[in-house]
Amino acid sequence: MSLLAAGGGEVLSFPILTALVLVPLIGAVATLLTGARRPEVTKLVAVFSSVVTGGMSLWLLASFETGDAGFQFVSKHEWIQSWGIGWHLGVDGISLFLVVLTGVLFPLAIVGCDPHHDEKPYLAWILMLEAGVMGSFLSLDLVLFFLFFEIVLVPMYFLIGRWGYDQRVYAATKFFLYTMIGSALMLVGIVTTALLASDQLGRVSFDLVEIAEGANFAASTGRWLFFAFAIAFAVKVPLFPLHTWLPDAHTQAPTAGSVILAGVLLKLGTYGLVRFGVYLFPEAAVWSREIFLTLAVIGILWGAIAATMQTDLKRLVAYSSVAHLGFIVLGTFAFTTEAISGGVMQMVNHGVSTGALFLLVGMIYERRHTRQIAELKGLQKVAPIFAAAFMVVMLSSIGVPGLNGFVGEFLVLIGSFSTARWWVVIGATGVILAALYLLWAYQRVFHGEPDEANSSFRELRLREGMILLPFIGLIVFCGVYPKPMLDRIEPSAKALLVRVEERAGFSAPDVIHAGDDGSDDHGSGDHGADDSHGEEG
Amino acid sequence: MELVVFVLAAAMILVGAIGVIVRRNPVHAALSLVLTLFGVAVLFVAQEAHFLAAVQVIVYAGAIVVLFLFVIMLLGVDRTEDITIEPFRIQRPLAAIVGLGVIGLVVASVSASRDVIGRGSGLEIPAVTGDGDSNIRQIARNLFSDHVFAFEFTSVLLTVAVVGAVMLTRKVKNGKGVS
Amino acid sequence: MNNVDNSPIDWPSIDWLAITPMIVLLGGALVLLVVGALTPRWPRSLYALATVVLTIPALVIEMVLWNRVGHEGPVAVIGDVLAVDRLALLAWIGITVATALVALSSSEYLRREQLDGPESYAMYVLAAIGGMALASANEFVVLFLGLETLSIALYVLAASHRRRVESQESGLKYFVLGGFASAFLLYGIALLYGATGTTNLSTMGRFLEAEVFVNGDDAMLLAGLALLLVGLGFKVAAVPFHFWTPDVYQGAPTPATSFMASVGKFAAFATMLRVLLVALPSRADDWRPVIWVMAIASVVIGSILAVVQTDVKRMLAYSSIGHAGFILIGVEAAGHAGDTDGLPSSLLYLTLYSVLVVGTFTVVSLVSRTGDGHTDLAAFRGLSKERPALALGMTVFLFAQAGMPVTSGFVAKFGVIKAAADNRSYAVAIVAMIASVVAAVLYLRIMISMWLSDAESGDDQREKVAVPFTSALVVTVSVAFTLFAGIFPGWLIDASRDALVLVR
Amino acid sequence: MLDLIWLVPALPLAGFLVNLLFGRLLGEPKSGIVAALAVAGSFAVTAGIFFDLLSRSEHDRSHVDVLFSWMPVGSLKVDLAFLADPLSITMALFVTGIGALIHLYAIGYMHGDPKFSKFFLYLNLFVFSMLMLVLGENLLVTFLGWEGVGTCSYFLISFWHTRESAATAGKKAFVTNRVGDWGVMMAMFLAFGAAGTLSYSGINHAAEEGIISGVTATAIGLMLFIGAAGKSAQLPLYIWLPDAMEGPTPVSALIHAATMVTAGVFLMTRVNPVLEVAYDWAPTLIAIVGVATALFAATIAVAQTDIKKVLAYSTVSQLGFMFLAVGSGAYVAAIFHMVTHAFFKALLFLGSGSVIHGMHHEQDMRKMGALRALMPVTAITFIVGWLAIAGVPPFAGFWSKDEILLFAFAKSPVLYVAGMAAALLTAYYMTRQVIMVFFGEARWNDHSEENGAHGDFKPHESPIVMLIPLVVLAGLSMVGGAMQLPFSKDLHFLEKWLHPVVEFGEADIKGTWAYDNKYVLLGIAIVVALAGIALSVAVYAKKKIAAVEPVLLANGWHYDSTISRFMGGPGRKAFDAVAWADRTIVDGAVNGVGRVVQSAGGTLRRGQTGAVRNYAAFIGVAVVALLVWFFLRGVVL
Amino acid sequence: MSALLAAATPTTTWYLILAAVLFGIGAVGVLVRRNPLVMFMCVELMLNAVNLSFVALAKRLGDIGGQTTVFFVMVVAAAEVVVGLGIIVSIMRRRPGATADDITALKG
Repeated sequence: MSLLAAGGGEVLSFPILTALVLVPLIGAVATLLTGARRPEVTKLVAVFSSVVTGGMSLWLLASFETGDAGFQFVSKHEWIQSWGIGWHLGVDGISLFLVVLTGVLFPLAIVGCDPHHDEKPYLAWILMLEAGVMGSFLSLDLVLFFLFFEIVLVPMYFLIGRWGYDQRVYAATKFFLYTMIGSALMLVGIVTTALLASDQLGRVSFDLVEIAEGANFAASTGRWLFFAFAIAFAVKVPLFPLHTWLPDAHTQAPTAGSVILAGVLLKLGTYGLVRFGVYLFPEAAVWSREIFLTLAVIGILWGAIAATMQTDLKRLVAYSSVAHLGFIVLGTFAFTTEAISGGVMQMVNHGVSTGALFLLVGMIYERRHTRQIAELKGLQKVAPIFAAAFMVVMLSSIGVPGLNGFVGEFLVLIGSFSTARWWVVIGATGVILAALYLLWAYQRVFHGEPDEANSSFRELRLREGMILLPFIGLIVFCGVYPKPMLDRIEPSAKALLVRVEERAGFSAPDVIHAGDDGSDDHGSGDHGADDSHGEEG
Repeated sequence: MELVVFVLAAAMILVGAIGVIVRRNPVHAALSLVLTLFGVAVLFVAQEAHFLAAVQVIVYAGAIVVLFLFVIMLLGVDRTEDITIEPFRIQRPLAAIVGLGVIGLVVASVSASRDVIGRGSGLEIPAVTGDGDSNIRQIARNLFSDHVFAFEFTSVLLTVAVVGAVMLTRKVKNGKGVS
Repeated sequence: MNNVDNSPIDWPSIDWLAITPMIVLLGGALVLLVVGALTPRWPRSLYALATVVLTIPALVIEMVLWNRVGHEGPVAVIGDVLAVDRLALLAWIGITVATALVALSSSEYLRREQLDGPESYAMYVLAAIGGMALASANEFVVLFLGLETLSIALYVLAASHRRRVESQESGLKYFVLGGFASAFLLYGIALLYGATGTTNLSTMGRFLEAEVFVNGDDAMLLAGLALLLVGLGFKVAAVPFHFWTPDVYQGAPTPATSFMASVGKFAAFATMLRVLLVALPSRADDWRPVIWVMAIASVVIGSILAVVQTDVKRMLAYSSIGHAGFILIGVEAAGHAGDTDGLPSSLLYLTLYSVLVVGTFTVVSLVSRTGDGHTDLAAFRGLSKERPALALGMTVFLFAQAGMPVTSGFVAKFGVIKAAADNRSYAVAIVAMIASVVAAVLYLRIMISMWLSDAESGDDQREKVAVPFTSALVVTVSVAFTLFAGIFPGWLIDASRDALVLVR
Repeated sequence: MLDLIWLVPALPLAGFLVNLLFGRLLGEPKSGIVAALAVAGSFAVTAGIFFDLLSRSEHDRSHVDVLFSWMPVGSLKVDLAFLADPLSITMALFVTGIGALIHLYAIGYMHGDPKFSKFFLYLNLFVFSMLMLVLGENLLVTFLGWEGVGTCSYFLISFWHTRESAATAGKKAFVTNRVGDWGVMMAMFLAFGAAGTLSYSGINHAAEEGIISGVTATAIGLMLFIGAAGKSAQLPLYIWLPDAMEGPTPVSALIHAATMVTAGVFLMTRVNPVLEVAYDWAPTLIAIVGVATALFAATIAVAQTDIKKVLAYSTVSQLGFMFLAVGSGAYVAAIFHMVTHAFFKALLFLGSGSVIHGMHHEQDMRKMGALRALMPVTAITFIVGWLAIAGVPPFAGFWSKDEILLFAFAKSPVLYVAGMAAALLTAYYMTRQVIMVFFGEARWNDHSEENGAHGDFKPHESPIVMLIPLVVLAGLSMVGGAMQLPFSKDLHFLEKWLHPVVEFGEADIKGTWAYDNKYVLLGIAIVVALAGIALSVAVYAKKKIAAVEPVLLANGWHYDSTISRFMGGPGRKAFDAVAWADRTIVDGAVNGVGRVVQSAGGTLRRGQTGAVRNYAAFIGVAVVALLVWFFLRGVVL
Repeated sequence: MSALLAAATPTTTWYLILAAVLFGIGAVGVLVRRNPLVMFMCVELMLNAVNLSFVALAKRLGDIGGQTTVFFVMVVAAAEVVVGLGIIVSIMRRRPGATADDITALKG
């Protein structure tokens, strides 16, 4: 199956996925090589390479074959042959939109945020970050993934540490070490996985697809391996109680850093859980689902409550991320097509809306040089358009229907309800809290009569508006018409689920279909599962 | 006879060794060392290592200890050391553990294995005769057959020693020290 | 029976090609000494250049030998005392390259510190010869001689900055403890000799393979093994024999430190592997747990102690203990029956680490400025502003030491972890990885100093960091290798895997 | 005509977009006119659809218009689709109709406001959302509108956002509504789990077929009721509605009286088959909550002094009546009362708005009085509204309230008595309001200074744009009862019209004592209404009896303040505790690990004394340890 | 008596035990003495103990290799002494009378 996909990919003469990784990397080098005399050239080079990457990702989106659950545009080459490590890239419905999000978010972050000093290395780091994130989302080789997953830390470390705010070094170090400790375990997990799989594969291979197709781990082994992976991802997500690096990192990071961190970096964790946790170890994932569901729900509530009490606007948004990511984990471990698709969708939605939120908070900081909620007041009166933009993004974050945040959240919840009822019952109260903390913050910042310091708050400028426009466009579009996205996500999510059902014997309670289509119901029967397995890449 | 020799030599060795570690004056320690070295030489003879016995006396007692004494005198560090005082409280207990431990365990190991010593000898060299030449010859043969590389390699070692001595003791040029 | 007196001495056949690298180096060292003594002073970098030139033929011949081993298989030469196999040759190549790099990097150091020219270079070369003998010794006598040659040279190098008391202190400490440990090692050899009747590694290995010990007969053998491990553990700076390392690394002149960390470690580990795998594989069940404990203790204690330091050289010393622990994990893995990952992974680690560490210490030596005293974290403050390229190079080294992907450090760690996992030593692997995260703190601290710290008053009055060509070359080469080997490690992995076939 | 149903929400949406893009450009009053025209157009289309449906046979009065597939994932197939049936069109009619009138009114009311166009932007968005709510073919589209109206309500309550109280009230409304939304979401999940679909037809069909079990149906019903309680301001979630009066009065009229707050009743009616399948105690509970709310809010209204607060509590009370109807299975009566209530409550709010407008934004009734002469049109229309709500025949409120009480009696006399008590109080406090505002002596002169009016303060009648809606609504309030008269089966127009929607859930009360004696009940109702009015006149006009306005009631039984105190006290403390735990325990553990490593390093480094002899000793000890190990391996093991 | 003496002929084990004791004393010496020169002498004691073991074992094994090894050990000892004394001389020149305990600038 993967071979078929690979064959399909080879028809394309242009290795688009490899280019997606390499173009930003080349851009980073090119940025560094530009002369110091012409800062605008430096910026131009950076913007150009990120825009090219973004364009390629959109082209990828356009030529993605809807309905195909397998990996597309596969690029597979030998790399470190002696260890069975290969350069294996591919994209499916689960990773597609994250790739596109990455491609779109970076140019916006580059154009939309100003580092204030040392622009050249700043841009180079951001582009390197883009290459790393792209690589992480595209890798289909465990080591290759690890490589990108880990290397992402370096640019982020420097972005926070050099261009961040007063506590930046502490935050950057915490971020780096915390994530690294997770990945340390994952590396052991990766190696062990490949070695144990080699007994069944006949050779050591770190190829994700090969291992997933060819190896079946004993239950106890699989669980250990799963946890080795899951802890790394849980830190990255971040799942309660491993989340405390996030507020610090977010708060101290420069605006672009926060945008990217929230927008795509956190998704590495949730994406990893889906792609490497559930896909490789379905049995273990099912076995441990209650732990993850519980932690996810605790995270939803905990993050929301903690967010309510924050005095720093950026910290508040950071905690809201903890809550939102909880929904994604909830969906992932509910193991229904709706929930997983919703989770994937929510990854993108959260990236868009929280990214935009950080952008806006960054703009507030640019103007007022404070993020303290207490020092802001009445901004809506002096900057109504700014407030309106903030409002739209905030409503998306709250999960108001018609905006993108709702679609993912709703699909997660409704999908999870059949398999994780009580978690959903409790987790759904998070939507109440989301309204509480965001509206309260909005009230304190935007409502009221502006005091002297805030009355000179500058209205949204054209350039800023142009940056925000795509975000708001996406927020509205994905909320009103999410079908194109769902159509592409669903087959892959379903294939993953079939795999879970087949390997772990897990099946969601059958939904009773009153009248309308019951044909989609693949049930728990082995035959149906086998058939649909054929679509899987 | 052998017993007497052994006991006497052992006594020399141990007395000398203990002398080295308890004599407060380094000169005395060095002289105690000579005693030990001679005792070892005697035992070498008892074990029919005549050549080594000679080398032991010449190199160790004759050269090394002299060098020691020379340095002591050169540096004028022949002050006595108050070994009744130990600045580190745990040092002596640790030393006792180390000394007794090493001695006890090695002795125990050696005793436990006493019957199998020699079992591994693949070579049936005839018992060393009383002929003094023979030992030297055997060593020479051994030296220039099996150990010819090692023998030649000692040149490197000695070069290192020489160059090292030169590097270490040459006068400091350009005066000022930096610390 | 007539005495054997008159029969001609049974000279062993001499495989001249096999010892040509040593001869070339020795000859070169002597020429350097003589020329240095007899001719007027050369421009100083010429000595370094000469040393590098000297290593080239040695390197070429080592390559030729590498090929020969590929065709003809590994052999023990000159009366079976010198093993010519790929383990030895890889070590030789590593040692030779590291020597060339250290020589290059010390050029600037010696000029700045106004220390002598030719002797130091000769000393590096002689020590390298000792290291080479050590790495390929198939005979305990040669092993001991090689070890002592290397060690004595290192004592001298450590103490060679005559105007720094720290240097002398480190020399003295190294010397006293080194002598102490050598005595244990030698005693171990003696006991092994007693238990097996031979000092030849291959013979010993064969003997032990065939021999069956009953109820405590092997006590002497094991006592010898214990004492041997003390000596080897000391040399590789593994916990609990590591105490000298931080003091010596910190006090010694920085190029000497980098020499110790690269050549010293490489040779010592090569010999450790050889002794354990050629002479004592049949006792693997006995020594493996010890190596296991040493490995874990080294990674943990090395990392933990590293993070509380403020002196960069000292940090790196502790981190080198941690790295030794990682290599020991490979050694431990190699002790499992039928293992094919342990030895290659250790060797790979050593190869990558020795280049890495030379690069790191070269930067440190540049930053330490005149007097070699500025090695605390503060000395690195603002390096990114003053010398961005140098800071970038150091960053690469530090990330590599932390094991970040795309650098050789990741490949090294990956290999070792893989070896451990292959033998189901998951606990070791996990502990080691977590310790490496702890160790990352120290690399981060250095990076914080370089990149993220604000300048403090007085910083602008400091001496500027000079980057002469030779040092820049070393850093560039090391960075290039670190990155290249990090991205395309295949050839090195294959090479280290070839080393599996040892002379037995 | 039915195919044009998409136009109904599309027109307000277009109005919204026009105002969004060009609102400031259009300025006052053009943007208001655009908005009003959009809604009026929508009303026209709705009316067309109404007549179209009316012309069809009873079981053909349902039309689904699918715009596009909204969220198709797995077995979840949700379309963005509209359902045109008697219920939705009834709702749409008065939403657009009253909406258009209120838009018109607002053009006058919002005159001079700097954010004039923005107000209409929100208002249009609200109408759009409300139409999505009522026209939704499935629960999710309804939920889209449901949340949309909540959001718009938030915008509009905090329209004057520089006022802290307005901002707080808006937030409070949103969050409280969200509590209810949780229930709606749960109901959706349950329904999807049980019926595999979210479409009303699917769910209702499943309920009718018995696919949804009793327990599930109960759960769905109660969860929806939680949502309805939130949106329709029932106990215990009513607290936001009185505060919502911070918004401009047209908003109060449109959202917080006529349309949005009735969404809960609408939703319950929509899924009446589910409630029918549910355990019996579920509707009973709804009825009890409804009547309790009606009574509870009525008692509070008795002691309010703010002209809009009275109306707000009265709204809560009237909504309670509607839920009483729902709980009693009187869906037609619920809708009937909803419609009549929309007429007279919108009228009352607009009237009060007119008073406030005329009083220069004074809302305290104690500072009014004798306004009937100065504001004749307002006074007359207000009085019509008063009579309607007080239950005086033949005004609209009388008929609808009576129908509810009839069904309540059929269910349980207790409910009837409680409802009657609430009706009595309604008549009482509404009379009180009318007297305080329009009769008695003028008290506004005493307070002219503090009203910020300069110099000569004189209440004035409102402009014509504001009066037209008043007159229209007054007319409707008078004759609205005609759509469902109790006298003959033939006069049950509404019932017949709604029959296909409610036929499964509607209670059958034929044969009960109440049904047989409905004229007796009618009489009682008239007596009670008149008694309430008479009592109030005696107290406030004739001053024969001292007014009883206990502080307890004025403060709303301290319910709201207790909740506020709880949220600000223990609630906030609990939240703080979590934030504290996050900082010190969760994050503290992380930093603690760092500190442990540091201190371990600090301890260990003390071993590195620098004294070479120590080092040798440590190495020696290690040697001994090694020897022991190997000795044990050799000899013992 | 002579029979008794003959029975008590020192065996290789005696030598090995003696060597072990000597080695132990040397080790203890390194630990307890503060004068670097004396410490160094103690190392020499340890080396002599090893030499003694080698010679005794060589005799027992009938292998001359043990004796040859001792020869090399002596060479090493000589070289070590040269360098060691060199280091001590250079350090003592700077800091006359310093003991091993005084030289603790590097620590921690």
